[in-house]
Amino acid sequence: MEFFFNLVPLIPLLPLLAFAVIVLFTHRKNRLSSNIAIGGIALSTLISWGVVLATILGGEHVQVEGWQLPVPWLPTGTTVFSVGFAVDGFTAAMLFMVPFVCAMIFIYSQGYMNLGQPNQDPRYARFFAYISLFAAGMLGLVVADNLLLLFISWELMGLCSYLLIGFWSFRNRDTEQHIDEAQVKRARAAALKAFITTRIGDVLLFAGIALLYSYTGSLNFREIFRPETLEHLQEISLLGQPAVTVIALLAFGGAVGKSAQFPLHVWLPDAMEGPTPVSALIHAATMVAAGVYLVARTLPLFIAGFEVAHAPALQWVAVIGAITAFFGATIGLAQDDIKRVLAYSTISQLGYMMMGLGLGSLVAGIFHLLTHAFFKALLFLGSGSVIHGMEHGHHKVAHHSDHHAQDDFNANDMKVMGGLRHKMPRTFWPYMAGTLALVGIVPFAGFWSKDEILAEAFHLFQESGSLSLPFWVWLAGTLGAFITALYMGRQIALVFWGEPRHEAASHAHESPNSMTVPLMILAVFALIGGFANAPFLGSFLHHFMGEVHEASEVVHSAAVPFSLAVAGISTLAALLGLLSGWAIYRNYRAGQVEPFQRWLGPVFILLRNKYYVDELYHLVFIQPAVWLADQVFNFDNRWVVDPLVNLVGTIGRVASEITRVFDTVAVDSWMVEGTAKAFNGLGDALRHTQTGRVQNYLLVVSVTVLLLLGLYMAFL
Amino acid sequence: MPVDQIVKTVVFVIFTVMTLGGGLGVVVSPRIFHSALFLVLSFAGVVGYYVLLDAGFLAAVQLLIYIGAIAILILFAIMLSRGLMAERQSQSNQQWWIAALVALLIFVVLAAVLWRVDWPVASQQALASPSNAISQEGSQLGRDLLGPYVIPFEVASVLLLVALIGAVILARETES
Amino acid sequence: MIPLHWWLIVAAALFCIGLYGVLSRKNAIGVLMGIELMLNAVNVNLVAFWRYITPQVLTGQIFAIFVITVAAAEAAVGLAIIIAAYRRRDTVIVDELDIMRW
Amino acid sequence: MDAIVSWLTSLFPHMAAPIARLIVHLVYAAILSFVAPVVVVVAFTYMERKVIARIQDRVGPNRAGPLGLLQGFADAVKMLTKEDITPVGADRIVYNLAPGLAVVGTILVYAVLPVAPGVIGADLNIGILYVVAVGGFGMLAAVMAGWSSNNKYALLSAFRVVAQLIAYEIPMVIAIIMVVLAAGSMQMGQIIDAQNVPFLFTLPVAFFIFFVATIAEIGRSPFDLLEAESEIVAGFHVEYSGFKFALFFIGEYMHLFVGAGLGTTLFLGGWRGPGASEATILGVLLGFVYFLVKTVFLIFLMMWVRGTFPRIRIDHLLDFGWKFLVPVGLLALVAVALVLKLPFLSSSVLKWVGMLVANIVVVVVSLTAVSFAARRSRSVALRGVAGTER
Repeated sequence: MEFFFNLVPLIPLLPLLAFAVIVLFTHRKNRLSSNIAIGGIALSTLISWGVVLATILGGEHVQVEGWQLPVPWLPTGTTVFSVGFAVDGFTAAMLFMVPFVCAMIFIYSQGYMNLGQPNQDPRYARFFAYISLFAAGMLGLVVADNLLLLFISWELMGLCSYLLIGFWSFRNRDTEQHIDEAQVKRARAAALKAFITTRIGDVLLFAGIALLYSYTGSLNFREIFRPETLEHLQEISLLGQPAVTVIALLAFGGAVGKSAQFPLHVWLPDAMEGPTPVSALIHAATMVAAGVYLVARTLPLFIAGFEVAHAPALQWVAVIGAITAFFGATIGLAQDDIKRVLAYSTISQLGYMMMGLGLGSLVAGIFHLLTHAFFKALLFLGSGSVIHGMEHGHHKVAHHSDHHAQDDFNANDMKVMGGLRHKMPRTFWPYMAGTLALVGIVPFAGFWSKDEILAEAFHLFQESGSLSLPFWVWLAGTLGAFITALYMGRQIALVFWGEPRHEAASHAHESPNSMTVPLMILAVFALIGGFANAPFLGSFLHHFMGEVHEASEVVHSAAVPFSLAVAGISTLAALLGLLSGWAIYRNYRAGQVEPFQRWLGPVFILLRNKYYVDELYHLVFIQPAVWLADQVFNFDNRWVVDPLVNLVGTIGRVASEITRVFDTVAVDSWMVEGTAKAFNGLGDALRHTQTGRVQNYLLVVSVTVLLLLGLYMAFL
Repeated sequence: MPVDQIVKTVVFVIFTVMTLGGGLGVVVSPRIFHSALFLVLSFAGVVGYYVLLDAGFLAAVQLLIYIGAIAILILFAIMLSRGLMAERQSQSNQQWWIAALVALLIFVVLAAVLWRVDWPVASQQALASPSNAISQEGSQLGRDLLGPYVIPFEVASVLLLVALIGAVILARETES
Repeated sequence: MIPLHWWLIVAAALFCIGLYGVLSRKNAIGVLMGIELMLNAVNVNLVAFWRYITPQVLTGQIFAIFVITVAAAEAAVGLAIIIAAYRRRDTVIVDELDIMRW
Repeated sequence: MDAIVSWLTSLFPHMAAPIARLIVHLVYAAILSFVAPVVVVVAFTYMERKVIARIQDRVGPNRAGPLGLLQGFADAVKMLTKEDITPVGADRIVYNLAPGLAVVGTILVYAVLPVAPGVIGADLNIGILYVVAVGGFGMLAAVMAGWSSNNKYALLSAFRVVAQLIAYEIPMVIAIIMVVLAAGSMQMGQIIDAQNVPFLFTLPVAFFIFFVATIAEIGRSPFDLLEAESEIVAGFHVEYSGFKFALFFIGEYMHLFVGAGLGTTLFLGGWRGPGASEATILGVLLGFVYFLVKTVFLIFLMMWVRGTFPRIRIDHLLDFGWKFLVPVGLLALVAVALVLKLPFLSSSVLKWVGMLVANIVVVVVSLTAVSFAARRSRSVALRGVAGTER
């Protein structure tokens, strides 16, 4: 079995190869391309499972110490950047899940992108190339033994997410007749949003990596996590904190971006503008898992130098996780779009994972990551199947009667669905399994993993007394669990129960096998996945991966005993939520005001508008940036007829913007106006310095250098 | 002062006259073609410097690249854009006197600073006896460039390629 | 040996001469020549430092080689730009190439 | 040379070794700069005229002296007594500098040319790089002459000089790099030492490229576009006469000699031959004779080429340089480098065979590619003709 370890580099390389082959050679042959992609990921899966098996059989030696293959890469003067591969229990656990879920999604994509159908996507082959690259990025991240390769893979995923979320914004206007302009625009905006938002985190992460490298001279996990190195990092003071804490927080910044934690979560719901398999890929197996993985992998940095309960970096993780978990769940209550609900549920569940890690428990966080990957992929693919069915129904309807063709039908809108459990049984049952798993009903996977996190929080809260941080975390988690159940109840009631509320729903029909079979397979995992770490089966994962950070001497992982009270409370909350959600919405009719809206009133509007976070960002970051850019443009543009007119216009626009958003945020209009005037005047004055003559500029530079040199001389 | 010291000093002075005189010629000569020839003179002076500094390989490279390629290229460009620069018209722009002042001041300040610093010069002994690095200069350079400095080396090669392509595209006649 | 200071001051002088050329020449090619002088001054510095401070390792020379490489690339591209500008606008006088003005 | 130095110091016991060395070198330099040019020019103009005449079924110079041997001196006298002209509007200083530079540039190369065992101006460890580097002066001289003459044809010629010399410098350098690779050194002495088998036989492609490029660098027919009478009158030295023209003339013939001498050193084993050694005077003289014979043979080859081939067009010339010699050279370079790194070619004999095989492969490959391209362009041309007929 040891033999499999030698194949580890192939795990990310095979999908990468598939990407290269498709892009370079076979992009004109659709079926071949998708088969290459699927073949690549399938082989990766086989190798990965071989590795997992080898790790299991290898016993503690492999699971804790790990297997390593360093590859020297870049000689830079005297040092060498090395990239390499490593496998330990933690990696193996990830390797069990990631390629397999990816493979399921790949197979499903073949059906979803309508292979061989008349409405097959025109960039079908390109799509498979991108998702292959995406998978390669995630797999590279998982098997990396150092932060460098991890960061490269990380950025690769960032690029792929951009390409895939914006997949439908690339349209060939010469060959395609029906271009949905609104969709193109939305996709483009979503792609940009995802890229830029995660970029904020990436920059932080990069800063963290650079800091770490400058202090330790190494990016290899094993070397960084040596007790001496960690101690050395604690001793260096940076911004009044131990350097290790600063680095950990910077790394967490990266994770916040990638894993869509509050406040950088805004990109994730929009990311569903991409094709549904992409959403599944992003939400389950790859992108968002990367952030959690990063935090888990660098957990010793978060703890080093402190007690687990009092490590500031770790507390940040826990707090952000708890906020995200609660916050995401509440928004999910008020969404109509089937995928949007799932997107917010992902955010919320990611919050749970961060919570688990923030409590210092590697296993709790990762266990939830693994189970969540299965059931969230299932749910997303299921929702894709539903949408696919709805679109099919819509086509049929539109085909029969022309006057329906032009209505603003939205196949994602849950309000137009209803009663689909009879039309699409093969989608319905797996979907139910996923729902139960997400909600956390015994014995589905989500129950065990969520319970583990909550038990961890509860345990700590009992140790450190009530009203301490773990208490609030636990409370947020439990409340979040209830709300999760509530919105999932609402969703399945709206989608699968009741009467069809649109003709499309009544004509919807089941999706092809390539879509439903992956659903069923994933459903099996959603059902049994939790036993991997179920307490009554001996908490297998704990032994398998719990001790990977043991060598750092700061992370100690002992399984928290199963607490019937915690499990009971959360199960009760889940059942209650699910049933009440289901009961309330079971008989919802088209056109009715939603029950929640009736009861919650303005709160519901707030939730529906996602706490206005997007608007806030728009106001605080984007608008000033755009406005500033406009101003700069005007300064620079001599063809502006009359700067004064422009000024008045700007003032007017800014003023009207202010009044429009006055309810949410008050902005001092005098400030804005004054700034505008100041900028404009300054610009008018400064523009004369732009002579267009390079030598003038250089002269200024030289004079400045001279002055600086003079200063240096004066104070030498 | 031993004989070879005097010789070296004299040679240094000669090369300095070449370098700085050539440089001055470049910047004040009223005819651009003469500027370019002065540039060659200045480069030749720098070649001499390198020989004095025991950097034979660099001297050859300086000769090859600067005189054999860059100066020739500049002459070529001058010939191509001939006729526009009316001969004998002033070659300096309006800000030349400020520029002269600034350059002079910068020189004064730089010279003052450089003079004050006590450079950590290697011991006389190390300087006098040609080290291994000097006698094996060529092969050692090769080894360093393909060893520790291989990345900058490769980057430089890519830079050259890009410059080559860029220059061809830029200077190409646009086909109309 | 000639004192290191001499080399440095000569290099500084060459640099300032080049700087003056860059700042004052009308002809773009003249500006380019000024830049070449400045780069040469830098190289003299590098080689002098190598010879006097670290004669055991060739870092100074290697840097000088890279500077020469960059200078060659810069000359090629610079001259290509000048030729292109000359074709388009019939001038190589820097002051007349000021379309980037306000 | 060291032998002479030690002989001198033994002769004058009070003379310090460095001064003796200085004297010897000065004498050698004087020979190179004053005697060699005259001898070279007189000898090779005579030879050239005879050879070309024979090729063209003529007798050649036969009036001045026995067999016309004094023809060269007669020419020299004629040239030196001509009126020295400086055209109106010429750039005087540059105009007068150029001829001198043309000669100096060539003489500089002589400094590293080993003409006999131990007889070399300076056996620099970067010798061959120095040769390539100094080559720029010749180009500079031609450009200066062309520009300063204030003559349209001269300027055109200067353009051609730059274009042609740059175009052929690159293949030449590539060929030289192959030699350096095979010899493992840039030092002339070591390059000669490495040629137990002359590189002509192990690196024929490199030799071919070097030979062609040298002809082009010197600007001899069929690559004499710099001074093509029918197109640009006489090129960059059209306005020169008398002594200054003589300098260009001398420069050209010295360039011819030095080019052939380099070819001898790099590819024919230099002064090596049976009996040649540094140890005895006789050995040194023998070496010098071998060197001369080989060099004259190469010069004869060049004259042969000149007498046989017509002048080619400027664009063909540049195409030939950039699109044929450079790619073939690069291909051969890579092949040779690979062969030299092959682990199983451990002995030097195996390496020679390997290099030869690599060269042959390169020849075959490039000829195939050329013939393929030629056939294709011909068929395209034919199709074009057919198209116009219809």
